[in-house]
Amino acid sequence: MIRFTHVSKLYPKGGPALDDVSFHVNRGEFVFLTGPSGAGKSTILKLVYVDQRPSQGEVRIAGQSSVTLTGSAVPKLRRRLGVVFQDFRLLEDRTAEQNVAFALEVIGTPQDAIGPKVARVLTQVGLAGKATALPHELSGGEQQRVAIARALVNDPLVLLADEPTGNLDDRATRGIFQLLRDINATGTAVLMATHDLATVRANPYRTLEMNRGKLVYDSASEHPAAADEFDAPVPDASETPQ
Amino acid sequence: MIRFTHVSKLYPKGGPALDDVSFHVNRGEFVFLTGPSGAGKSTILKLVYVDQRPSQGEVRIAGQSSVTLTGSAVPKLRRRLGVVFQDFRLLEDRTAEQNVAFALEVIGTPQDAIGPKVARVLTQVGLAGKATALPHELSGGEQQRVAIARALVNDPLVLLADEPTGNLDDRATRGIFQLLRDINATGTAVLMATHDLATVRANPYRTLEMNRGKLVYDSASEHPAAADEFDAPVPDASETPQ
Amino acid sequence: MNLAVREALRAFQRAPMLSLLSITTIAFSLFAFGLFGLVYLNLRDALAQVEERVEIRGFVAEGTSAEATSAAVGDIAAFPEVASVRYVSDVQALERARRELGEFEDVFEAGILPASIEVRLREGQRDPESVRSVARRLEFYDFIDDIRYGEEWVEKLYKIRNIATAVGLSLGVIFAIVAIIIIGSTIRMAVLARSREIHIMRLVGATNGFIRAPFLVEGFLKGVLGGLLALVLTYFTFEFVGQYVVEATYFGSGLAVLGVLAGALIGLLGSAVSVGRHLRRV
Amino acid sequence: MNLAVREALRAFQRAPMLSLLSITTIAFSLFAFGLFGLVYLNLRDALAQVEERVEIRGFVAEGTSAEATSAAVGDIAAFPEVASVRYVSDVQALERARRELGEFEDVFEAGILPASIEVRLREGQRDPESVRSVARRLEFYDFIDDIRYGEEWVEKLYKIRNIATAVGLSLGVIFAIVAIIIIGSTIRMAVLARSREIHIMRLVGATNGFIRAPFLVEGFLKGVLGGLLALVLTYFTFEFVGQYVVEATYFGSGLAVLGVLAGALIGLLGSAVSVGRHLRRV
Ligand SMILES: Nc1ncnc2c1ncn2[C@@H]1O[C@H](COP(=O)(O)OP(=O)(O)OP(=O)(O)O)[C@@H](O)[C@H]1O
Ligand SMILES: Nc1ncnc2c1ncn2[C@@H]1O[C@H](COP(=O)(O)OP(=O)(O)OP(=O)(O)O)[C@@H](O)[C@H]1O
Ligand SMILES: [Mg+2]
Ligand SMILES: [Mg+2]
Repeated sequence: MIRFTHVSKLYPKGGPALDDVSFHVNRGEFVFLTGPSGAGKSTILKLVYVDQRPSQGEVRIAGQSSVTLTGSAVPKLRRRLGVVFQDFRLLEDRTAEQNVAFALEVIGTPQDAIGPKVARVLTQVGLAGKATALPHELSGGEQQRVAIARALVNDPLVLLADEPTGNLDDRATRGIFQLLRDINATGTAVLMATHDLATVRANPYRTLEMNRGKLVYDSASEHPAAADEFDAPVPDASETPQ
Repeated sequence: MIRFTHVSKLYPKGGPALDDVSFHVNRGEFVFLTGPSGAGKSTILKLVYVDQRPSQGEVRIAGQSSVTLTGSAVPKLRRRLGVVFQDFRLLEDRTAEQNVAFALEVIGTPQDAIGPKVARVLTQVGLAGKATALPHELSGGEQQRVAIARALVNDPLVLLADEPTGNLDDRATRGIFQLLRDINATGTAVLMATHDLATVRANPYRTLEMNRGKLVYDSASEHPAAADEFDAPVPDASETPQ
Repeated sequence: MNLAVREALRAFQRAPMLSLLSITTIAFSLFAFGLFGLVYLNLRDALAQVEERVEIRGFVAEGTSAEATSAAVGDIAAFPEVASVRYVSDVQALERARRELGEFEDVFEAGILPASIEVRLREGQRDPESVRSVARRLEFYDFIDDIRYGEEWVEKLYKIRNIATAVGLSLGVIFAIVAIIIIGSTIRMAVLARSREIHIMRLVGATNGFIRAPFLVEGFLKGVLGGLLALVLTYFTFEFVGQYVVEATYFGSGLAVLGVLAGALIGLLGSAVSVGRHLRRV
Repeated sequence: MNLAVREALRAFQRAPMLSLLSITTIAFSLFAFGLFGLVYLNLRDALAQVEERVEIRGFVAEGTSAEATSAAVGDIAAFPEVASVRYVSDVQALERARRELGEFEDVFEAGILPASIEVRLREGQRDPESVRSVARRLEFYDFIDDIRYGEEWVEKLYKIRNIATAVGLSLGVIFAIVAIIIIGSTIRMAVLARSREIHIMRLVGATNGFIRAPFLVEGFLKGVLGGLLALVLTYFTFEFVGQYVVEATYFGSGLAVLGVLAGALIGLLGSAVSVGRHLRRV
């Protein structure tokens, strides 16, 4: 599903954000990405959703290689991913509902299919009552849940979540985490960057630990890898899910 | 310093965000504000920095009352506060350095005093090496530290911090928390909203717990209050500090 | 597409004055083209009529023999440009003057108007150039004293027509450029103002075409509205002139549709250039 | 203030075309005022000269007695508006005609030009109204056949002056309004684009005046630049006209400075109105 091969990332300013990182995530896997601030967690996610390109090495996502991927193929790839951004990235002038619907409109979902999907996913994240609130009318945790709802609404092949519980209290965190587990149970791979060591320790999922751009620990290297199917092209069914 | 008297806040949409909240924070005190997502923590802070006005009751800050405070007096009040916003609120087109300097320019600090102050505070938050990076070139935790630096640079009378460690790993959290403690030691009152129960439990400070707009627990009511000086007008020395 | 139109309308709301200004400028551009186009059309007709009446008159010296003049008339009739030649005796000239200038009757006394040879030219040969060339050839006859032709009038009309065309074209082009600049700038600012939104659209998988569409629709709508406004403006100007100044010809519905299309083109162009340039940077 | 100027310059960078357009529109507004102001000034001078030469000529019927005419001359001289009256006999008229219209010499024969009484008016009484009133009073004399005065010319010049003033004023006002709209819209969009920034400025304690300053500086700068551009434009037009058409008067440096100030005012006004309205909503 996702394979990093000797990937380095150098931003124009500053030192290397990633330094020779290699790992792979299988279809349907649940992976934690941990490490201190500035370690390179968000950078790994940005390489997956092709917001950035690697300076060296290759990133393969759902059968596409960063080496050969053209700019015009990027939107198509992104439609098969769901991303929860660390800074939410909600549209300020649209309601919670519209923000979620927007992700469906952009990929050409028929108008009458949008309403029910949006309502369902807002209920899942516990925001059914705040559907018509604008982002500035929501608390930090509520905004974060809208961002999660938007990432889920497409029924993505892979869910990338960057610190999805950073603004949530313990109970809400457990709720969201349960939601991610449910999603994962339906076959969606989840790659979640987090500082929340309590959650990481409490769950028996694979953990990748970053530090200063290097992958310093991979719990999978301790037990045998699952069936390696990461590189097989995946049928493009994400645009008309369900 | 800060006194809430039977304060309620009703936003046009939705139920009451605050419901009959009364408490006071003394000069130089350190107070945690906890509670689940949507409980009203940010709303309390917004009332203090007069981004919102109470629907009922009175908020007094540094001798000013929300009942009599005119719009044109608000900037003057804000200059004596330092605020770390939950969503950072950095200017996208300015570097870390410029973002911090901006807070000084706005209040009319002489040009040659700005540079050293900014450098000092960026070093305090551990970002001396990222001074010329734009917000989008910083990791989430680094952005958060820029926001903290900006709040500190004015040597405020009160520091309001909304979830200042939500994007930070444990070690960075301890660093920032130590910083807040140092600030507090110089006489600055700190009001910090947080979900991080580990930090709250590990520190013997007063804790206010919110739930659904109500103040449900105040650890100060268990031990005697400090000398009550909250309502005395404070000399306006914040514009030429040090 | 539905979404694109909705977003385009939102854009109007966000910058109503600037949108209005874009539309007005497009309208003025097309109005300038249209107005001077009408002037051109009408002057062309007027010129054709005036040219029909152009005649070259050579005054014959007193005491020239009838043979000499009639030989000259024959010669001149053979010039390729010439349609007809007529000899007007001094008596006929006076009569005609009395008839035509009745008002000043008392001014004319027998003998003061000389005889003349009057030449009319063929159609298509009545431009100032040909007229002058025939006039020069008349000068070769010794007995022709003086030559007059409506040269100033024809030249004046030609000049007016050329000036009108030039003024119309340049005003139109200037306004078109200003319109494109305003539209382009509006869109530049809209792209800047919406850069966050555009970035987010990209992140959730929107194609460039999808992002570009509302801006193009916006430009197109402005262009069409500008074109329609221009049509209304020219029509009223035309009506006003027809009523208070002179009867004039209006252009047909084909040209009108062309005008609106030209507006749409200006709008699209302004948007496309700007959005292409700025989207790359967001 | 230093900061305000820096921010204002940043704004120019963000919307260079629109800023240029604002400046140009202000320039055109002032150019229109200036140009037609110059036309007005020069026409006023020309009118004064022409009016000096205005005279009313009453043609005296053949066979009128010398006593009757000289009595009339005396009467007319007593009119309050009249500066001088002169009797021109038919012989004198012919002579003068020969002298002045040498070209058409052969046309005039003795006896066709009648004698006349020629009246000149005092300064300040030479406007079309007074001229007509004196002319009407001349009509009372039975022996005065026909009255001519340069009425069309005077009226034409007056008309031209009035039209020039009206056109200049309205063009100037229109451009000024357009300039204010463009500036206002630019600032509206800038305020929208910077709403986040403005909000943050407020949160860290900036006063409204502090936030407003860069926008006002921006408008002021645009206005001054527009004013200077207008001065350059009028100057070149004026030079061109002076060289190829007629000698004309230019306005002094006082008026020039006033023009630049007017530009600054337009710019400030456009900014102030817009920023006041939009800041409240951010
Ligand atoms: N666009 C960029 N240009 C330059 N440097 C960048 C850019 N993006 C990130 N960096 C730098 O790369 C390093 C890694 O950043 P990254 O966002 O991946 O960290 P992170 O692990 O997500 O940290 P956090 O937990 O604080 O979000 C940081 O030092 C950051 O400053
Ligand atoms: N401007 C607003 N308009 C309407 N409702 C609002 C507005 N701001 C906040 N609210 C609502 O008020 C309630 C309290 O919000 P507040 O931001 O104070 O919560 P919080 O305790 O900070 O939560 P979090 O931990 O998620 O940041 C929430 O339900 C929120 O949706
Ligand atoms: Mg990150
Ligand atoms: Mg909050």
